[in-house]
Amino acid sequence: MASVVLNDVRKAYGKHEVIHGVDLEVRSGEFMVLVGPSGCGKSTLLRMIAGLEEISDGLISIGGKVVNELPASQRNLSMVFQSYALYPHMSVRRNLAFGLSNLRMPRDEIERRVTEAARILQIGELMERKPRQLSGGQKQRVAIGRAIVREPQLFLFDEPLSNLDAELRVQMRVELANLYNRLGTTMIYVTHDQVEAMTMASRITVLNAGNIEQVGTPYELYNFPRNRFVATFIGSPKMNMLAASGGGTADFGAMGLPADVAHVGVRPEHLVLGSGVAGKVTLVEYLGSEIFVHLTLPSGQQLLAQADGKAQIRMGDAALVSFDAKAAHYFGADGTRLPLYDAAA
Amino acid sequence: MNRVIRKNLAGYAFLLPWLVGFLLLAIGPILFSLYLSFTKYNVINPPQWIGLDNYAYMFGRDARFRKALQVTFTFVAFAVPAKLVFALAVAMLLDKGIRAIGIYRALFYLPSILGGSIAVAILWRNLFNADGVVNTILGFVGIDGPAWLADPRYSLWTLIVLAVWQFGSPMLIFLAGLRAIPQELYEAAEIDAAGKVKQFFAITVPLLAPVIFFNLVLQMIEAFKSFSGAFIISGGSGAPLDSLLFYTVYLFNEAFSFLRMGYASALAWVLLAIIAAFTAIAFWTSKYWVHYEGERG
Amino acid sequence: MDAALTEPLALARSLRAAKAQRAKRAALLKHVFLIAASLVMIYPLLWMLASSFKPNNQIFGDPSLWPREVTWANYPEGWNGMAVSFGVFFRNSLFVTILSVIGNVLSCSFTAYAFARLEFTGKRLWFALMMMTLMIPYHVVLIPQYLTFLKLGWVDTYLPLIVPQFLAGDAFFIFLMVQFFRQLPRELDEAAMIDGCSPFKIYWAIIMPLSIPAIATAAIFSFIWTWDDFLGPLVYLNDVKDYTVPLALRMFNSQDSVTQYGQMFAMSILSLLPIFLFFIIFQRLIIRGIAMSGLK
Amino acid sequence: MSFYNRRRFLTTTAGAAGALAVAGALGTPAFAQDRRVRHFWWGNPERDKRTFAVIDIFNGKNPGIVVEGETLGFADYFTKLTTQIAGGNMPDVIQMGYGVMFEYINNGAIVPLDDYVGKSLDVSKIDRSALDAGTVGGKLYAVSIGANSHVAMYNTRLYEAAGIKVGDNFDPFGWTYDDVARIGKAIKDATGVPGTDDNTADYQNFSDFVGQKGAAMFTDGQYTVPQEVVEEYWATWKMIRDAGATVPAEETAALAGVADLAQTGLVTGKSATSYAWSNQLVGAQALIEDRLGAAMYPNTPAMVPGSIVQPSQFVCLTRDSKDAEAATSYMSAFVNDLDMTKVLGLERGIPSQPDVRAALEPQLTDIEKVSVAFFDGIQGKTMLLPPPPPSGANEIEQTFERLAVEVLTGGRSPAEVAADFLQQASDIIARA
Repeated sequence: MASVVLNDVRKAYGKHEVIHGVDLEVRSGEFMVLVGPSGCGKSTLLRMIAGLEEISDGLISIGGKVVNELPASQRNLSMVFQSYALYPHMSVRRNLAFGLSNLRMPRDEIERRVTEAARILQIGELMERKPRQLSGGQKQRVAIGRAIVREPQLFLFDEPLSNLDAELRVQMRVELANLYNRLGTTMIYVTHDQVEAMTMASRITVLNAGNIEQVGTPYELYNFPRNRFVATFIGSPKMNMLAASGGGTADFGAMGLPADVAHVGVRPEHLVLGSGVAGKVTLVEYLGSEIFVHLTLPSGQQLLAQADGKAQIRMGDAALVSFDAKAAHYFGADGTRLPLYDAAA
Repeated sequence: MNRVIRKNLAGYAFLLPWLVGFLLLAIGPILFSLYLSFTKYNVINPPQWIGLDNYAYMFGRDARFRKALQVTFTFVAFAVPAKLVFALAVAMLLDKGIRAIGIYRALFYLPSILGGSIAVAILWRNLFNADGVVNTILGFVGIDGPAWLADPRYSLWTLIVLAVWQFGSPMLIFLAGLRAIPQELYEAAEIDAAGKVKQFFAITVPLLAPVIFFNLVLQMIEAFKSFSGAFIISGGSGAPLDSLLFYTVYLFNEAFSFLRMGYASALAWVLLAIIAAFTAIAFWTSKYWVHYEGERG
Repeated sequence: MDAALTEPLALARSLRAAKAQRAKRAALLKHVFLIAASLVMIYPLLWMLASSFKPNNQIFGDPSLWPREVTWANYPEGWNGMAVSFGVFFRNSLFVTILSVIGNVLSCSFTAYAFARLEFTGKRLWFALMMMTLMIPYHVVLIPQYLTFLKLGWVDTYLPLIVPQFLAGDAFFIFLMVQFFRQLPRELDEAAMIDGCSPFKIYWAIIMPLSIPAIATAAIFSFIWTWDDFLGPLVYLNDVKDYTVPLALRMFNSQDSVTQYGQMFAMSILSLLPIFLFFIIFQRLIIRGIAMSGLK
Repeated sequence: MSFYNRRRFLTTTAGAAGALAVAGALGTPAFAQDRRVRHFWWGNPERDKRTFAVIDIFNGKNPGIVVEGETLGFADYFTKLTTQIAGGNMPDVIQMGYGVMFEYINNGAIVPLDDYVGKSLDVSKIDRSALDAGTVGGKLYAVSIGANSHVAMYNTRLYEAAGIKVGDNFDPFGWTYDDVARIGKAIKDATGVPGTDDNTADYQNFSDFVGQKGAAMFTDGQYTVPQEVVEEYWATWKMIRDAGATVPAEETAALAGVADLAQTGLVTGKSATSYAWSNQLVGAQALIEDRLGAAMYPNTPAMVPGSIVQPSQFVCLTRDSKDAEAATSYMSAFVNDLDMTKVLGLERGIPSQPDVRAALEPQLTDIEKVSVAFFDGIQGKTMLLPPPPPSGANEIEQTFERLAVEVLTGGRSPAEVAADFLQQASDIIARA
């Protein structure tokens, strides 16, 4: 178990900088998820921690030791790749044992660890197969198995579930979470899927265009997004964003807000139907326990509201909508959060 | 140790065998031939510096040089694409599960094993004589074929056919490349209702692009340097009427028959420049159509 | 069964039968085509084979493929026809060829790994220079190269034929393997790096086993080209006892005296056997290959 | 030599040249006990066997001298020799052909023998004409190892089938171009096989024709064949072609410049007569079943001699020889020693030493007898050997063969081609 500390880490390809001085601390034993839109630099950051990518500037320490100059193999970490990167010419057993034999570990110790990993991941009967004879989920398990046999101080995951179908993804998510609970090793996990991020992370780092937007627990990120980017990125469906000026918004009128509020964000579950401003229902998505109601206000502003699954609302209906100002989020002109009602919440 | 230094160290460690060979055995002779290209050198006596005279003669007065260029360019322009298309088609045919496939593969490779041996030259002459096997077959369909190798109008084309006939090497490389394409991709395409043609252009060509590129570049280089076939079949002279005067045949004669090693060296460097230009163009355009699985875009 | 259903069912069945028939016919057609094509391909070999069983004075006058009178004499006479037995030439050729194949495959894959997978200063320049060695017409470097080996005192030994093969002397193979190596997913190298592999271990334990088709291809070419090469042995070997098979074969051809074509063809046929065997064995490696599925 | 114990793989000391180079570098004498001579020739399995046997005889008779034989096919011989010249390690004794040899002499690659004549080298019994052929500028450079002349080889079965009989309607030593047309036509009519190859692109026949017309190929280093002679030569062969005596022009064109005996019309059965050098008779006979006859090249009715007798091959001493005395003593034995020449036989042509010829007489094969009879027949019917050709002669020959194809295919008029040829010939001389 080790902490990971990034100090002003930068990455540039030629003159083109893609990571702009990232400072980040991953605590020992923490499950840190790096999340962000594609191309935000999250994979690059992970690969720099792994030692697969050069660092243009800054420091990376693992377990209190600067590893800038250490090759990947000496950083005592494991990595699970998006494509699994299983060695196609080796059996599952060899795939698991390969890294250990490189460490010149005694044979019986290798055997013990491989058997243990196979037991944990329930791949015992696959041991003599080649990767091409495995299903997607099985490959995924082997890839994870290869990571855990080394008993590293740090696990790195690069979108490990993105190649699985929806059902399997949910299942593996649970298994990964269980694995984390059992091992308690520090994990850094890259994904673009915010459900994965929310469900698994101890803390989440939101990256955007090579900068960290916010680091926090899923709770903090959801309830106190530091800026508009995080607010809209975290949460599904997305937060509604209303332009504000002069203490109120165009659609909902004066709200007595401070003058520096430029945007008001309301999560769909905080919109209340039945009173307030009139809008037109343009689409209704029925999910069983709840429904999503797409509304268009007279100004043309689009809104998405969540309502109880039993609510009888149809496309084309007129609907009234309102929200509790205390449940809303407020952002200044530069996009940063204005802590208007945070204390109350 | 600094990571950059370590990287260079690893890179050069792996490069070392080649580098030693290149610096010790290859570059010296190459540069020496460049020097010779500015000399008059009959091999028997020491080279005499004559500046650009060789090049001036080549571009100014040497009609056979121009003829050799014309013959060689024609050969490259037709033999290379034809050979590649043929090799790829046969490789794809032999890639699929047909009975006795191994035997066919071996048989199709045989002509390439024969190479430019004397036997091939003799046979090729017999095949394409005025009363040879080819004309006998053409006779069945009512075509009165000419003496293919004897007639300067047809001799080069006959040699192009010979070159295409020896398509074994690119075929083998294509085969190796085809084996690296995952079968599931075709299955997936099948499900997506992509026809064979579509599959070829959507899967085979893009995934085979690095191999196609390799074969294209190498076959082009080889074609520019093509020697044995024309040399043996024309009895070393490029006959009839210089229609088989391949560039390297001309070069060889200048060097070894007429002992003009200096001039031959100049010829070699002009050819080198031509090949290098075409290769550079190929590499430059490859950026747009060759993508490597192992490399991030 | 419902009458309304029987008809479409029968139709479907007959369609399926017709389809099977068509597939059968297509396969047959394919074989007919392949056999015809094979005949065209191997006609020269058949001719050579037939000629090796003809008396010398019937080879050129009689164009038929079937020998009028069959003689085996060309084989023993050819084998012992030279000042040195052909067995010696075969042994020399095998010696040079096997060492060359080993040298080529090892050194060229080594170099190719550097070009395909490692980053180092000057890589593009070296690559361009390597390609240049492919482009220069070899006749013109023959003499300068000879002078180099003469200075090293290697003329009249096998060293000029073998040492360059261990120094990645044939850029063809380097470029070939570069192209194949570049196709392998980088994540395999990275996984191996994390698994504690040095660059050499990655080359040896990951890249090489995964490139068996490419390596088999290179081995086949290397074998054939070295076996067939006569220019190198011609220039560097002086003693007939050291000659290789192609050099010996060319010695049959005499412009001002008797050329024993029957013997030459007989020995040519024999000289093809090692190549053919090597090809048969190694082509299986190309075909079997390694399924890359699950990586892409 | 075992497979694992490659004598020459890791050590360079066995190679004479390598050894000398190393020894020279170290400043220590190597192999002081043996004087080494390298002899290099082009050959074929038969010649190689005989020559190696001769070397063994010599080595047995001359303790202290070790001759080493090196051999290649003709096609590769000069390529290798060229690299060796450049490397300064030519073998001591090399085989040379008439023509190319003069380039080597002119440039000093071959050295004069006069210093050794009467000492290590005995030429006292060698034919005067053969010695003259190896003499340039008054110095002897080369010793002939076999005389040669142009020969028309004909298929006796086909000739007889057409009723052509020597002494009756065919004089092998005095036939004219008109005879060629007449006989060729008769054979074609009788057997379906054209009577003769078409020599339009054959430079050897052309050179005879030049002599027959009283002209000279070279005068004072210039190419001096008159244009009329070129045109007349082509007209003569057109006459024969038009008479229906030759193989089709297009097939002739296919073979222009091809020196391979196996491809001549006589061997492939496509004609009854092919034109070659007399020392090729044995080789040609080995490739066909029918018996061969030998005739001179045809002449004009004036019967001015145009053929020459010239050595087919010489042995020469190279400038790289380290022990010229040992080398010349070997050369001397090669042409004089009856034990050795008996083994060599007529394989390289008719020997130029009368004692040797006499000793060989009893052991001749049929075709060798034909060849000896041919040589008897041409006595007095050949012209004197012209002075050695200048550099570039070789290239002129190729140019002729190349351009003559246009005459055959009718691409340009013979007059145009002739003018072009003469222009190119003088260009070649100017550039050489």
